[in-house]
Amino acid sequence: MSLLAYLVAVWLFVVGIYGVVTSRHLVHLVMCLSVAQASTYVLLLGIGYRKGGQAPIFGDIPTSTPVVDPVVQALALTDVVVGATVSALLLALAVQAHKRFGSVDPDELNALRG
Amino acid sequence: MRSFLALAALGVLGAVLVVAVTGLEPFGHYPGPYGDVLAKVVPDERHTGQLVAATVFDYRAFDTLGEEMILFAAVCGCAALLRVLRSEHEEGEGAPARPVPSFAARAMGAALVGPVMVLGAYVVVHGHLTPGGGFSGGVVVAGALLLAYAGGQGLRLRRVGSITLLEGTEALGAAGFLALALAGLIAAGTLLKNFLALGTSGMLLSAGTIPVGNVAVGLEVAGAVALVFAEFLEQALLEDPE
Amino acid sequence: MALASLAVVVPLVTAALLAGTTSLHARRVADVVALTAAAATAGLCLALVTRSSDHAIVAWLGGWRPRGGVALGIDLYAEPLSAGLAGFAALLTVAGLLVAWHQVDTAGHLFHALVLTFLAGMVGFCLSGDLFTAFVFFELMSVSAYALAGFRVEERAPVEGSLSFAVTNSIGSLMLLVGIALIYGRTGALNLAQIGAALGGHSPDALVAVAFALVTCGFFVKAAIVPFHFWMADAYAVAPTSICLLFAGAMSELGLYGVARVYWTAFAGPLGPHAEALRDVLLVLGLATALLGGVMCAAQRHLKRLAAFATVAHMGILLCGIALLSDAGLAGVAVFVVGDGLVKASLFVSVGALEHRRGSVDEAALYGRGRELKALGTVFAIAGLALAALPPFGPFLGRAMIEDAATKEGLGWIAPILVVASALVGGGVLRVVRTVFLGRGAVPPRHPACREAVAEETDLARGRTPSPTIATGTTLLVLGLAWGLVPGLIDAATHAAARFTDHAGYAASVLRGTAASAPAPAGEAPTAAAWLYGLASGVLAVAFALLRTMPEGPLRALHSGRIGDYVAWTAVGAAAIASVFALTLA
Amino acid sequence: MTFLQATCLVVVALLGTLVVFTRDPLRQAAVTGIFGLGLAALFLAVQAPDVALSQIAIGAIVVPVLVLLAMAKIREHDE
Repeated sequence: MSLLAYLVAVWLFVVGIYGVVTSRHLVHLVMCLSVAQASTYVLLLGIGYRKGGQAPIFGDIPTSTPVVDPVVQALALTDVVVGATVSALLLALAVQAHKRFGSVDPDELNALRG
Repeated sequence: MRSFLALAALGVLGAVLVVAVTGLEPFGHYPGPYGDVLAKVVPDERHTGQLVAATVFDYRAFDTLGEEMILFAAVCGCAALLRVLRSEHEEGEGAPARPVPSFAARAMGAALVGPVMVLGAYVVVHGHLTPGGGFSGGVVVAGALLLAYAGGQGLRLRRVGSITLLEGTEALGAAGFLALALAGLIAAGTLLKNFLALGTSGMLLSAGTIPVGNVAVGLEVAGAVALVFAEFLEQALLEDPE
Repeated sequence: MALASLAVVVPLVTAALLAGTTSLHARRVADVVALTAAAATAGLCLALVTRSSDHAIVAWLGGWRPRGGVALGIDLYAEPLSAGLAGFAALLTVAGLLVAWHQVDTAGHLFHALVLTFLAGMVGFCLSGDLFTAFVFFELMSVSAYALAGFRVEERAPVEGSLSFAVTNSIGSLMLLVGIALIYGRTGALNLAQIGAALGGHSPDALVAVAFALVTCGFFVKAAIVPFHFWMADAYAVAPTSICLLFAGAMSELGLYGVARVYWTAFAGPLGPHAEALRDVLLVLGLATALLGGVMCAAQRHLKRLAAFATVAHMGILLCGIALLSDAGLAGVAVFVVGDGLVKASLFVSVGALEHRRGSVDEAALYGRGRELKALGTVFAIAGLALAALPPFGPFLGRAMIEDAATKEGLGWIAPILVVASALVGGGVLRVVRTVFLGRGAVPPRHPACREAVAEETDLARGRTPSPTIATGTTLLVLGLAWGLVPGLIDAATHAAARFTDHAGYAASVLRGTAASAPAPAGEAPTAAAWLYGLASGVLAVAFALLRTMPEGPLRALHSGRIGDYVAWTAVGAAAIASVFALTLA
Repeated sequence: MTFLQATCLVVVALLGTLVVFTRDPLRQAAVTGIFGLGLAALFLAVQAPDVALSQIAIGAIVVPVLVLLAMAKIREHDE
């Protein structure tokens, strides 16, 4: 049970990449990539969690209360933004691919090989 | 063939990762020390109880600087990749009009714009006190702009010049955060160093540069997200070259 | 102190200003402003190199110094090798912007803004003393690079190349991030020196080995190490010339720099006892990359892809140098990066000039059509010989130092393999001289990827090559040749490498602020054997250039151009490296 | 680990799998939105409200809107 969070992270990572490999639609591929990206959020927040810890905001709670790690949350925030920006760029490329190739099947983009 | 190869490889990779994560402390036993040290020193040193905001905008502000610039680069990239080429042209006058939203939908949209915008701004300026801050708030503000569009008030983005305005807002936000970083260098001798009075913890105007950073990030994110929305919308309205 | 911060911030501020004024259409103003910013960054980095020649410069951003061995904030760490690499990237950026002077479509000032964010990403990555900050700036570099690779969206190939690039490299970044998370879970630290201190003294377990494997794989994707290399030819073949030279001369090298940086600051302590096993794995990967890159390079008919596979081959040679895990090997790598980077950049500029003059990058279509372009042909020929590591030019010196270092470690047998790899690369380039510029010998078959119509990158339709391009290409080549003759270079590089690998000194200067007294070993000039190897690879390259066809086997079919295949190979590589590391290093 | 956290984790794993195996992009956009909300719930359950808010902003607003806009462009010729 104590491993569940980490196992879920590993699963999301693996299944996301599997989705990228087998994808037949660029937009679908981007979403699969974001699933794999989500594994890093789960892993980071899982690592920084402390049993019984409060959210790391001393507003209404005294500063002696045990809190969960604020650092992983800062990292996850950055990570969320990075994931979103990459998704946006890839979607822009998918739109262009559709214009140039008339297809969004990654296997039908065939201007380059060898 | 390819999926079998991938299945086998990912199976092995997954197994190795499972072995690796068993070496981590069990869930719920954060080992420290980084987060614990911050939890101890932030309330006194930064006059704020929002540890995440203090981490994001002060102790690890350089990461945030990089993150904002990633966002900035991605927006420049989207704008470049989706730029309207000479070979393409906007829908002519005779093109079929897009369906006009019903009056009720437009009224709903218009009525929501103000409150959503206020909510976004509120989230931005309270980032050093409550969860949220520049990033979430900025997206909410961009969402309000999208609502304004859905309400049928902002058609023809390029012609109205709103894209230029959004570009300006985005660049201003990015430049604002950079300026804040440089101000630390000029006023306090070190990049990103706090140079404002820390005030009383819990007040709106406290925690030195943290709320200023939140506002700059909020501006940039709102401009960036709205700009990306606008670029994609414009593409959806373009005719393809045949 | 402020120098390091400014080296990152100057290009960023300029980028924001340029993007904010993108509708003003003052093209030359944008050119000049961007060039000034890049040159200023280069100046700042070179100032860092000289200032840090005695002891490293550590800048704690926000003024948060470590307390009791725990880093609260983020530091920038400048020493000759890291600042030098950042400065080299900035110099190549200046060259790239000069080549772009006559590029027609820059989408307002977005092109310039992206080039500058790309530069800031590279500089920030080089100077970062924090693992997560390194990741952030790595991403800044990557995101800018995806957009720049696909910049010519009006064509089909750039869109496809940029997609392959972005998808495979995003997966690389994910692996890097998972590795960072695992390390944080073990040490509770992100500062490299603090991670090294926390990991040192414990024997490594599966967690440490796998975390290091994932970080390494993430960097290897960027460095195009086999089997993560597939995206590279696709991305380099489609990017504007101005960007290609930055990709090949700086970005790929940064991937290997990442591996070296992370190993010597954080992992050299715990993994030290297993250095032999690590060396074997890295050597196998390096040699495979060098040979595959060489064979694919020689088999190419598409000139930009040819230059891209030359980059792959040289990444393999560089990895071999790092794999030695010795000061001498790393010194050779540092020398090779600059010499080879300059020559390769000049090769990309020359290919761009040829494309501009003759409207094609297909060797078959260009057969004999370069006879009048004598100057360009000469540049190609000299670049080919230099890339084959013919003495006494820059690439030769670097490779010779790597070979001598290998011999010193009892691994002299890798030298002939490196000779073959260099000779294949040089032979490929020299064959182009034979077919295109001399019009002699067998006509190569057409390449499927060349049928794409080549759009004009510049506004001077098929006329003379723009003079900034000529000047830049020639200067790059001359600098690359002269690099091998710089007096005192070997000693300086060896000293810098010794500083770089001194992990105890690194930790002391970061966590305790003590100026580490670095050992100053003297370098050794290339041995007679290295000179012979250099001559041999030059001769071999000429021989390869005269061959009718090059053996390529089934390798070509593997480079299918399909994103799914590339990602599958990435997964295979990651699975293999992670399991081997888990079995041998833990 | 609390019951809430375990539930969120399992739901997130299932939804992530569902995203990958939903091959129709429009339907997938909807599933992705729900997956994003599931992640946000998980983040709240592990005391990370800041990340949860960002995740809602990204996972429920930005990415689905972008996907729908991209699909609007892509589908216009397939019909």
